[in-house]
Amino acid sequence: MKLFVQVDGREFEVELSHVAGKRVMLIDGEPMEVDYRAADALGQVILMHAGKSYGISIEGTTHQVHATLAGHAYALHMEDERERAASLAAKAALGGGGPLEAVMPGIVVEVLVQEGQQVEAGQPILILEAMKMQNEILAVAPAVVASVHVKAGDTVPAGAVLVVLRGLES
Amino acid sequence: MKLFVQVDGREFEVELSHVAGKRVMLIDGEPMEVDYRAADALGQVILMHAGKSYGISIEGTTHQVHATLAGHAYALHMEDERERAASLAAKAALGGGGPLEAVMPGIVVEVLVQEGQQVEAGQPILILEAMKMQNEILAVAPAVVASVHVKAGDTVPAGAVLVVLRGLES
Amino acid sequence: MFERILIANRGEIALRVIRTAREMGIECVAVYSDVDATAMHTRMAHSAVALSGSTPQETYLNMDKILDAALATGAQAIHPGYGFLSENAEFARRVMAAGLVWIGPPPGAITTMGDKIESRRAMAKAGVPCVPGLQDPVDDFQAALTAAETIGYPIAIKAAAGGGGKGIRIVRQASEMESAFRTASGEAKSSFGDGRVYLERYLDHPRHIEIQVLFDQHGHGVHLFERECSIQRRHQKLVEEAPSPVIDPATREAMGQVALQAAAHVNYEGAGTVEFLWSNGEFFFLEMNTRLQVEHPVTEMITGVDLVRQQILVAAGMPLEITQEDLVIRGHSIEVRINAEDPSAGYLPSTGVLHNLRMSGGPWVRLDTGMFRHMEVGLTYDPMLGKLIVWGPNRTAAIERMKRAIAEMNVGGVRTSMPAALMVLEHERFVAGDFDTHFLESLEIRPPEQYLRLIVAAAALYRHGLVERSAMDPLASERRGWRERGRREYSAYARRQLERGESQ
Amino acid sequence: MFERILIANRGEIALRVIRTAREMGIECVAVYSDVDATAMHTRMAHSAVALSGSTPQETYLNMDKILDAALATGAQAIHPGYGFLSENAEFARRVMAAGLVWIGPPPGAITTMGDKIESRRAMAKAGVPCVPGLQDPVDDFQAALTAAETIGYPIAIKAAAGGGGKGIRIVRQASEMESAFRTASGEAKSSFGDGRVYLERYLDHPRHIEIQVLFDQHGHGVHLFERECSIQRRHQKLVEEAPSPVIDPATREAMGQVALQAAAHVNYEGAGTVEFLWSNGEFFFLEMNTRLQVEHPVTEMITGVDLVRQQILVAAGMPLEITQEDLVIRGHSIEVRINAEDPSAGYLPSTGVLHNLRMSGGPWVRLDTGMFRHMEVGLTYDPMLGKLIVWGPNRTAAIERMKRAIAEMNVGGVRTSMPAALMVLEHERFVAGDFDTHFLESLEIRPPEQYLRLIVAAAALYRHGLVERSAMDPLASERRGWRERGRREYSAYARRQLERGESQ
Repeated sequence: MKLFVQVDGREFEVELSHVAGKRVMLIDGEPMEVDYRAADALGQVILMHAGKSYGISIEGTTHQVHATLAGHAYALHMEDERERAASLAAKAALGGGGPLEAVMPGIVVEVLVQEGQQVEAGQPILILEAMKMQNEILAVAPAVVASVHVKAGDTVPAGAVLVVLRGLES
Repeated sequence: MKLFVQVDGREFEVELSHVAGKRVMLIDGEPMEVDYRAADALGQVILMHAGKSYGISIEGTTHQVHATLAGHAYALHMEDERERAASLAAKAALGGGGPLEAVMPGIVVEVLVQEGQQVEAGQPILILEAMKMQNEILAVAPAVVASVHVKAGDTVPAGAVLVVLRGLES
Repeated sequence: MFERILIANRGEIALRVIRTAREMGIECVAVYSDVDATAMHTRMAHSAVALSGSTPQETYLNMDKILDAALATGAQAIHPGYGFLSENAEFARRVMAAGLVWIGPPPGAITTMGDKIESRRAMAKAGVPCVPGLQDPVDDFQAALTAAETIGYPIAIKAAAGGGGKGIRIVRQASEMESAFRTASGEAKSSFGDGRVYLERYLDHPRHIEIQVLFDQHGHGVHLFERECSIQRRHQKLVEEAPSPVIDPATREAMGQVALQAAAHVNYEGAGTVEFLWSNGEFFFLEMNTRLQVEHPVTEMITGVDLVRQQILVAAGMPLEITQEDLVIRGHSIEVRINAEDPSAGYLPSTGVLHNLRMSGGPWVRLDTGMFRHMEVGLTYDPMLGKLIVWGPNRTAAIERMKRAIAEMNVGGVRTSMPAALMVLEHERFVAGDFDTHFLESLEIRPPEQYLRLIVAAAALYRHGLVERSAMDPLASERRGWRERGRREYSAYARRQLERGESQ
Repeated sequence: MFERILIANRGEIALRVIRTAREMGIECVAVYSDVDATAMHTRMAHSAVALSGSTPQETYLNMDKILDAALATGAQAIHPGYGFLSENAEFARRVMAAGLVWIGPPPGAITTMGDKIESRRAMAKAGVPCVPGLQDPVDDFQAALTAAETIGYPIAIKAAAGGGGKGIRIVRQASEMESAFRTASGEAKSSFGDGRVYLERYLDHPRHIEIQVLFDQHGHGVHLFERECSIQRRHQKLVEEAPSPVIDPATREAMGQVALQAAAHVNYEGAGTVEFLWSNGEFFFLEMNTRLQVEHPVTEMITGVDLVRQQILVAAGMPLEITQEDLVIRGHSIEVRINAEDPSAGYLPSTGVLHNLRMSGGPWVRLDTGMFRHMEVGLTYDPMLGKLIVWGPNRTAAIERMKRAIAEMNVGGVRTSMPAALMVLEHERFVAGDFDTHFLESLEIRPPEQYLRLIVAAAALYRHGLVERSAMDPLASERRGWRERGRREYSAYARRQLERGESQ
């Protein structure tokens, strides 16, 4: 099964198979020979490729992986064909709107919109204070505010739904 | 149930019980109030007692524990009443002899005794090379060599039975 | 000398103070909030007192609880570290009133220097060069607009009670004034409980250069040369070094003398830092930090002087044993801050549990951190997890050593600022010493493309391993997969918005 | 300068060399045995070549495989580290014959200095003071007995081809000669493939003091002062420091000059160490180690000179940039070796998996180690897992700092030598500088009694936690319990025997 790997704005197609007991990896159709070995169960890995050795640190889940090589950090997203189909379907259903979640824990300083209000792309929706910085959260596209789930002074955890927008494009 | 804890040549009797939901510990009959908290699942512990705080590292099993406090190392052996009874019975059965095991992996350089031979306390039984040092393994008490399980040149893992002695004291 | 001191702080700086105090044979009392019950500073102190609660207000900012802890444990002095109560003159006064020694400058010096407006007034009087600007707070944005005409754009709006870059906004034209004034004042109010702001000229291509000073209680003072702190973002420093590549011996001597003059003017005692803006060979007084700085280790590395030890000796009334003539710069030192933030996504704060730590080591590498495996990184406190510090015989060697040290380090479980620091160190402008305080903000932090295929291969094989391991519980894996993907969608969404918000 | 070098070693020293090479922009080729496939040096190099096999003979001592690896990867030079092939003149010759650069002294110097008998002869000729003794190997114990009459007891029997204390036996009276001769010769044969031994006078209250030298290929040489290495057991050093508390500037200068003279006599190149026995103000040439020493960091810390960098520069043909006048001792440095052994049980070797690591850090603490969590510590290689090094402005400060650094360190999974080092550092005789090479052996390593009840409480609660966790699988826990107890019985048994064996 194909695996789609996104990293730094690019996408790679990976095919991993076993031919005669040997692992074969294709990246974008080209063979990639690597020797991969875990140094511990915690994400310390050594990878050998084309005569070079790389000490890599890697953590994450089957879909979100974070890797560090010689101080450089890579955030990767992975999904296989079946998962990709499902995620495309889900995206289409949202139609440019969807729930607006807190990307980090914080305190709601001010909510600048009301239910039913129409908002422009770039319009501030609310102000969230996190890490002692005040950040304006903006609409990315024209939308209607379907529901508001927080009020000023609320402490919200990461992932909390703040506001639900209904896209005008759908 | 009582716990016997041996450390640095001394033995302590520990009683751990719960009174009204609170843990009560007695060491040699005297109350010992401690606050014990694990910093991780790997053996980093903080212990508070009598207004002092101690960062302790601790590893091991239910019977053998190694603890480090401020650079000092403590090797502890623990057994409860039931286990102690069993171990005393086992010791009595051996009667001063018993199997002689390799305490560390090494190479047998020379075996100095034969089956059936009588040995004195302090007599060399064999020479084991480990860590590039040659060490003579001696008999601790008068005994008869019941069986010899290795020969010169053998590589032995830790715990391997080298020779079995039959005590003359029994 | 003290037998026992209390450290009214947490994290790497609490551990830093404990380390020196231990070496001096002084017992340490730590205080800790609920989340810090198993923190390194709690474990490494001789005693630890719980400050029940989790917010800064309930714990490390709570004067009553801290004073009670000191009195209950028989501590004779309090070291405040940096941040929290370290520049709080009221706390310093209360410490002294309780019969304890305050390991810091006299409250009067804190008050004068802590108020940016008052400090500029005092410094102007002392003959110290200051940046053109108003010395009084402005009441509203209309007043600010009027004042700006006199000072000239660009203008910096700063919190009168602020510090560390918080509450600062830059205004490049009149039309930006209203919104900037509002947010600056709002942040000042929420951060410091004091919404007053003032204006000053914003210098172009400025460098942030600061002088470390040390005064005893007997009027003797020395300076320990400069630190170059221009690599910063939103006025939060990321990479610091000593000495500065642009300061020649004559300028160093001049800045040192001005710093001593500034400190002497307020009867300073202990360790302090006089910050300057340097622009085209001129330098202007910016502010004085009346405490130990985060970046103090680079000064320690080039002078061999343990600044915390000196703070404690001075507080105990000992005369300084160091003379200005004793102090010589040896080699070069660089510090990189390890912040829990994602520099490739607008330095978004990052939280998580540290479960894949790999620490740097080896020759002339120093790691000051309270990190440990299983540590939870939240948002309650400062995102700084630690500092990597290196020494080298010269700047080039120090840069190469820091690159090596960063390559060895991994803080798995959160994103960190280290990739940004690495890009700085690899940049030809940094290597040439040609940068200003805007340099870091101009960098787009992206990993090198040449390793992308390799990393993709590693990630695919990592996933493969996870899938094989979870083969016994395929449903759990599936569920987690979906949840993670869902979270990513919305993270990306909100991140884009946040970035837009910031570019305003 | 080289573009790529191969490091023919493992563990902390391979990593040490990689670190400096990386900082110099040189690519590193690591070689690794089967058990080292995921070792730090394998991970931190730019390329890594498998030396299939696990014994030293199959791997790090295998000249063919190492030369093949260097040629296959395009390495231009080979750094041997210490131990393994570092003092093997044949290997040095083969490296050069293969058209590669040997990062070490000329083979002739290795040969002369590597043979203790030949080296003493050469040094006597060069006018260097030597310990009274025979210069020729003795054939059997009878010949040894006769020779001993002339030299006078106590006598040291040493391996002609030896180093690092291996194969050395002390004979205090004639009756001990036979058994000592046999074991010394046997160990020499098995360790070095050469059973020849020689005799020399054993000095009472001797101190082991060594001088670091550095020579380029153009005849210029400097010494980098002394290291005090008297804290040793069975001639294995445990705590080293620089400078020595007993060496005054005049003696230092004299020893430095003799060391330079010794090295110049054999046309030395690169970094080397001239070891002396010091006794009541006199010093005698002991041997020269024609390689980097384990304890080189203490010299680096007090001089600021990176010795590995100098080795590489010299090997590349560069003239030394350092002059004797440039070199000044700044402060004091101490190193503690972290060996996998149990000092409270006769320094019995200890094996296991490192699963509870806590690393020291903070100001002026350096940790040179290849340790990582999940690392397996076996018996195949040297028991040294790493080294803790500290710097301080003076000896007292350095001692206090090292005590603090040891308190922070934990290597869970094996026993280590650190408690012994801590007892040394806390001992009034060490603090006073009053010790000799027998000091460590005279110490009984026991933990302080005052914490026994506390530790007992911790262990009981730890057991309580384990029992609660394994409540789901009581049988497994029970089985393990019994097995562990059984093992302990026999460990204690064999240990007693081993201790008796050693006291002979």
